Amino acid sequence: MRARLAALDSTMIVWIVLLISVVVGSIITAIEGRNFFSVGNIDNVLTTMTILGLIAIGQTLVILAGSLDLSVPFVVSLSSVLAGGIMAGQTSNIVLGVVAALAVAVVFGLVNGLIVSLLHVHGFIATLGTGLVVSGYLGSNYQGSHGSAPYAFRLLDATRIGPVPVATLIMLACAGLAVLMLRRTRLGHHLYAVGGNADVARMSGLRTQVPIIAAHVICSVTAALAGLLLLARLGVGQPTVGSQGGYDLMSIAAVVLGGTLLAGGKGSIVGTIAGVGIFAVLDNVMGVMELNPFLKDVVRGIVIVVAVAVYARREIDRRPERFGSAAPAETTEVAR
Amino acid sequence: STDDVSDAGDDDSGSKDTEWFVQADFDRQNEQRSATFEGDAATPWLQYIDGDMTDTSKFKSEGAKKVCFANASISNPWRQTGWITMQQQLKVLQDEGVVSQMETRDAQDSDDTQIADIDYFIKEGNCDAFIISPNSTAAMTPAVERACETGKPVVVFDRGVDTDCATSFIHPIGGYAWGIDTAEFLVDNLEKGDKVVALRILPGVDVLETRWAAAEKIFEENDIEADDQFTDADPTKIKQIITDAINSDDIKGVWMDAGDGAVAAIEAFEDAGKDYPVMTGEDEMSFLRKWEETGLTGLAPVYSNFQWRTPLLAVQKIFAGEEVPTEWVLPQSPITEDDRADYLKANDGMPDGHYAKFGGEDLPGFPKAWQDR
Amino acid sequence: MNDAVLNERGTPPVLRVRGVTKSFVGNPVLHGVDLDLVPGEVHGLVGENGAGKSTLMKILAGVHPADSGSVELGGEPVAFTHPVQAQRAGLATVFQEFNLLPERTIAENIYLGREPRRRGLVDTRGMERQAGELLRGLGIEGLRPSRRVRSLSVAEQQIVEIAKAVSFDARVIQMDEPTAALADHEVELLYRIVRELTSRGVAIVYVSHRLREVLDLCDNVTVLKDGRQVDTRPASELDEATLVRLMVGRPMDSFFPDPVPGTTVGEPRLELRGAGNGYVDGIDLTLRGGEIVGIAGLQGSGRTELLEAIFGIEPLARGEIAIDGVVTPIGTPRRAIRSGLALVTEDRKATGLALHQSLLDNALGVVRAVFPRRTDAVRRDVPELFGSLSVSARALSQEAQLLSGGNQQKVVLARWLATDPRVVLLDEPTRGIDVGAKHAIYEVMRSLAARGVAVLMVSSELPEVIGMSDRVLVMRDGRLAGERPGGSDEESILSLAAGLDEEVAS
Amino acid sequence: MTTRVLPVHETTFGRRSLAALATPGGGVFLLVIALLLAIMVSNPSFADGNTLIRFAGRTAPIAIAAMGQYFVIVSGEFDLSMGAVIAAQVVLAGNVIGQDEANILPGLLLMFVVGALIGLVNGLATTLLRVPSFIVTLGMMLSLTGLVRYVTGGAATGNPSDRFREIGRGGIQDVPLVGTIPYPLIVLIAAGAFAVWLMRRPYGRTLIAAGDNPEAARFSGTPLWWTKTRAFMISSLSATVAGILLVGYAGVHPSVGSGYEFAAITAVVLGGVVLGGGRGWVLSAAAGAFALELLFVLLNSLGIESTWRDTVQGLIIIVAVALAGRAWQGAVRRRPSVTSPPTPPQPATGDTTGEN
Ligand SMILES: Nc1ncnc2c1ncn2[C@@H]1O[C@H](COP(=O)(O)OP(=O)(O)OP(=O)(O)O)[C@@H](O)[C@H]1O
Ligand SMILES: Nc1ncnc2c1ncn2[C@@H]1O[C@H](COP(=O)(O)OP(=O)(O)OP(=O)(O)O)[C@@H](O)[C@H]1O
Ligand SMILES: O[C@@H]1[C@@H](O)[C@H](O)OC[C@H]1O
Ligand SMILES: [Mg+2]
Ligand SMILES: [Mg+2]
Repeated sequence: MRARLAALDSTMIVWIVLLISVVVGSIITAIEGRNFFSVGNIDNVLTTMTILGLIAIGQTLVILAGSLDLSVPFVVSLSSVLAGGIMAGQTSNIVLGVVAALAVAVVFGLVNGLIVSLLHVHGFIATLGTGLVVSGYLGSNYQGSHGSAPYAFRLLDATRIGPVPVATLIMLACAGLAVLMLRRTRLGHHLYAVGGNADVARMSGLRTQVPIIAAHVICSVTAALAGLLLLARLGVGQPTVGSQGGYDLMSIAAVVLGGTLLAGGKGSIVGTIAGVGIFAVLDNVMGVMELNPFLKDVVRGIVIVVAVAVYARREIDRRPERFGSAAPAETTEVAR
Repeated sequence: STDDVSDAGDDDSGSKDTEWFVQADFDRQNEQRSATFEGDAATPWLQYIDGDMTDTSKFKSEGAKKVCFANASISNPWRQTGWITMQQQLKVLQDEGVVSQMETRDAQDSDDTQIADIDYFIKEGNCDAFIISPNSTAAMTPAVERACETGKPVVVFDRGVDTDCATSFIHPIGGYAWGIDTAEFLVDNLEKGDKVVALRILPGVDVLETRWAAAEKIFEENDIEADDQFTDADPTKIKQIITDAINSDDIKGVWMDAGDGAVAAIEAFEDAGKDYPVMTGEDEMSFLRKWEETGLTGLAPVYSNFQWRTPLLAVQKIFAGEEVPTEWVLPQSPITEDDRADYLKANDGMPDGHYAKFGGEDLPGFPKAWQDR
Repeated sequence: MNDAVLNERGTPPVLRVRGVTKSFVGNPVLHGVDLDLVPGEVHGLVGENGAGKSTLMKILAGVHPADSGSVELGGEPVAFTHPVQAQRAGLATVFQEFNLLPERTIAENIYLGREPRRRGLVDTRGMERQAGELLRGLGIEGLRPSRRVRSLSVAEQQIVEIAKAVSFDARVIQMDEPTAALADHEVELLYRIVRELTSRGVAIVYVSHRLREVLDLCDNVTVLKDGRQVDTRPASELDEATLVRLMVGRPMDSFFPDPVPGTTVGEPRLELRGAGNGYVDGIDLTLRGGEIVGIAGLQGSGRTELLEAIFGIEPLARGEIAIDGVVTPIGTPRRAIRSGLALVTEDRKATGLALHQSLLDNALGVVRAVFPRRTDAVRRDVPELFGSLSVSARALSQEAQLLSGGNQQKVVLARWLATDPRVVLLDEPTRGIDVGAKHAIYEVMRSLAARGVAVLMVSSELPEVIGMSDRVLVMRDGRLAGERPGGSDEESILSLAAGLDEEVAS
Repeated sequence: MTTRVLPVHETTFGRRSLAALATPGGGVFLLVIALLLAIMVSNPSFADGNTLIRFAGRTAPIAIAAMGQYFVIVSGEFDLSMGAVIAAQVVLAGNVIGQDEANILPGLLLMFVVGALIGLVNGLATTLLRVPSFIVTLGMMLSLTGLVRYVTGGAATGNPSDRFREIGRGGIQDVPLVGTIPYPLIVLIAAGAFAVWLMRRPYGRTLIAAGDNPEAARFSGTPLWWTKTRAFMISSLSATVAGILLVGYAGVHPSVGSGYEFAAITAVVLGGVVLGGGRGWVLSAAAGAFALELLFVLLNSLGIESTWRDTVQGLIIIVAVALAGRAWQGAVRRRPSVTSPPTPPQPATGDTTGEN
């Protein structure tokens, strides 16, 4: 088993874990006299995945680049109240609201990125700080819900293509773009480089700030998108909606659950999506089981650790064994 | 496919954005404080102020019904006490064969989750009736409306929503009444110009915001200087806030929008060696006990916890075809120094996080169910 | 005299360095160094640890600015502020420390920052094709450009580094101790690559502590001592003795010190019987007190693994291990250290030192971890210990990262001597170390032997193995291929290591 | 090559101390003094000895937590479970000790055992299962919080006996000048002394070396799993002590201790300790806690709208740490290796070696 496990890369393992949890989940659901694969239930799972998924995509990039973003919840809230306020129920203001929210997110991400890359403040502290800054702003200027989303915008949440919510498709589209970015653009390659070893990247002439800043900007933007989707869903801007979801730590957990190295330089979006999926299935099943809400947290906590443990041991690479199971490493010879 | 989304809110360009004070509501609740309630005062959770009634004859039907309960959370003692009461009430109705089962989803204080919960109930729950304790007012409105559109009875309680589609919206008189009771008490017991610290749990919850909105107004009118702060009901924060306040000026009164953590506030005065303040808390046992022990001048406003019984009983009426109040306003009267002793006695042995006016004395499992949680 | 050198070739120099000086936080490291390289020339740069070789390279490469002096590349005055600038201008450097990303592929590493693109997107396939051609151009087969660097051996990583340098079509390539991590047959491979490059007219600055190698490979040799340019001469006019004299400033009578008189080979201290794990197998060896036993073998023959097996890092799965005649299962380094073993690893930065801690903390590292009670006693001896190893530093409170390679190695040694071990395992103890420091370490080995300590030394430098060892064990493919007496000739050992003649391990 | 015997230090103690103030670890003490002065100016009543010492007393819990967190961070790890541990201990105290004074000692014992166990689990999961401590302790935080609220039904039964609460509430009475010396302050001083002693012991040096280079530590016979696990246990035990003080100070409530993990980490970083391990002084971590608390008091006495305090706090943290980063760079710039140009101290958030 060890050996076979070792042959798989972590992304694959995450998907296997996801598969297992779906199987187990559907069994439990059946025992509860429900159908896991019914439209309503799948809808529930996908909806649960959407928001955290979007945020986790951005978080993955930030973590790959060797940083962290704890400010996402506040960006989510900020974009929801900003856009909500601007739209104020008027269909004609939708574009303006969306643009404004995203623009603010870009600027905010830029600030995060600059603090981390130029002032050399560790991402953990930098974004803890900027998060506090925004939370103070929100607390001072918004008591309770703010503005409202027009009908047309709320369709974003209400519309389904087949069984799949449009919002979920948006999330998956973003995932697709992120994958392309990582695999096929210089930015993507440099992101891995900087996260893997900033010194090496620097020696290779990369401006190491660029990937870090880019990652933070993108992360804030995905968070803002999440905020917009929540606006469409709640119908109003909600200054606490981000904190309600605990998206900061949960997104980081999802990313690591998805097989990305917390230290950066190694990981994938595909894994992250699976990580988010595992959480969603878990929540869905616990919901069907009517598990005590406090016990839910206990389970979440244990699952996070256990699931990561499943493959974390493999992250530290062992050399190919000479005597015993594994095959010897490829050898280099000189052309004669 | 497209679930149809109602346009409610299009008109509302966020007029109550930061503004939680509506004079009309203030005046109405002010009157309701002295209103006469229909029904037997021995069962306050069934009492209501005369008003529009919803005709429920179309729901009249035999047999045990399945109820679906979308709960905002049980993340504070007030809600936990109520949740226990509700479960005990459920037992009764199950024994009576009124309710077959109550499926509960807990949103853990998340709007997003609660919307998903309600939608799940609509699609998968095959519910005969919905009970919803909204997490927040505006955000839950669309989801509640979707529930209404199923044609099944919908009962909303505690925090409100911006729609009257519900068969019945159950709540005590409300936040303004709380604010008036408490503020007037402090005004009566303090001098003009006295300083008061106002401790608030969290912003954005209507039932809490209106408490402060009313109190703040009254404080201003009677020039009491009130400085308000948010505490998340964390006693450490509460004690530090009070201590710092005491250090910088002479604090005569303490006002709370929810009594959870009141004891820490009082102890701050003890530790600083200062006289006790005039103070309003809530009918949480911790406060009542400390209040009695210290003999400070105080009042325990009440946001009637027994309201957690009413929704299920409303469902019972609805399926019996009996009309129910469209807006079911329950009595809400503070506990004063005079009747404090009675409540302490009645709730003897209850944990500090228990609420005196929980109204479950006649339910099965009393008192154990509330004692060992 | 420099001009004399280049006039022989008659070609104008591609690299011309004049009077380069450099000092770090006040203390001078280079005082006015001149250098001329003509196309196709291999220019050796030798000197003791801390002589300033790497610093000079780093200045030419644009890592550090020079305090004064001038550099011309192809006749153009240049002052690079970043390695990439230098690379683009045709001066590439293979640094002492590798600059590769383990999680990325060979191709991605070579073209990092210059990824070829098609229609705006990175052309992965094209990139790997180019990398493949590049490697083949250097005569390397069997290194798939899509392999992750993490899966490569030290030698293979070295090759990737060189390939990367070559990929800039450099006119000048600097190599800082390129063979330090290589075993002899791999050195051959490197020679091949160097000759390939010079035949293309590339000039090479070549830093090495392996003097033989320098004399074989270089056309001219510059000797640095304490940052001063002692001499620059054609290699043909030099031999090892002269080089050593120039470097050290004093003649070295016998390079390998003789055993301390009265040293006696005593009872078996370390015995392995049929020992093996995932990396080594069927190991039988006996190591006696007062003995110095060398282990020779090609890169990847498993010498390090053998030491790691003995030391409990990759514990034995088979066979048994006895210390002072007592069978002692060793499952962890801690256990090994408690049993009186010490292991000086081959990579000081990765496994030897805590670079941000002081020299004192580093010296006490092992004692504190394993024999905490002895800490205070040992602390008193540390200054003397450093003295005997002639560690050159400013104070015990200095952070280890500030020392040059050679001095860091001495600190590693001190760290282990502080535990007063009975069996000392040395893995490449003099890798990247200057002759002076080497000599000091040889002396230490001898005195250890004299005190009845058993010494087991892995080295890729055959002369060292032969010169220092009473017996030489030869490893091949994770097994002991056989034994040779001390003082045997290199050929017999090499042929055994390469498996050219069969023999059963004694 | 010199054969002279190396001196222990390059310069005199005085000059070293001055130099230290320029490092982040020393600078935080200057920050504390600056904040103190600022507060006294804006609110003279704070200058009163009694007020000051009371403040010191109430800051003890977070300062102790910060010192505990220091041990974990300097070894290259994180402990996000602190707040949850405090909450758990507070509730435990309420339910186990209750009003019966006879239960105080057994109760205390139980709390320490529980604290040690939690640290043990965190440590073993991190080192043996190789799960990043960030994740392990995040999981612990969720589970523990959930568990506490589940078993207590979220609401505290009631406060423990006043005798017990004295530890966090009381003090030595009628001391000239200051009035009362709060017990928490005494506990803090004891904890500080212990921490300093521990960091000078072989264990402390080994721990910090392990944070600097785990591999080298492993090859040196350091049982990483046990060395780091003990750091996690120290952290949880410090959270336990903080909990004991807090249940005295504030009383029982599940929300006591919420946010302490971030506060503690912030304090440690304000103290110039590098996330990722291997650098920093334990007392600076405590000083960082004082700086943080003083900041809140200052904002308060400046009458800053309570809702804006987060914002100011956020800005101050960033600025302070940015300056610290600059200072470390100063130190880092002197490194010989080309592969280490000035870089922000990167965290070892991911890598945790537990072999041996
Ligand atoms: N970090 C590593 N990752 C993968 N393989 C490695 C690593 N280090 C060494 N190897 C491979 O493991 C085998 C044994 O390496 P090892 O270093 O022990 O050989 P060696 O005989 O000690 O040679 P040397 O001591 O000169 O490195 C070789 O194939 C080597 O390439
Ligand atoms: N960045 C730096 N800051 C301070 N001192 C430095 C720095 N880099 C090198 N030094 C010092 O300059 C001197 C020369 O170092 P350098 O690395 O050039 O020596 P070297 O000849 O390469 O030695 P080795 O053969 O051990 O590699 C040494 O004393 C070293 O400690
Ligand atoms: O916390 C309680 C809140 O949830 C409820 O809505 O109103 C009363 C409060 O005490
Ligand atoms: Mg060098
Ligand atoms: Mg080796």
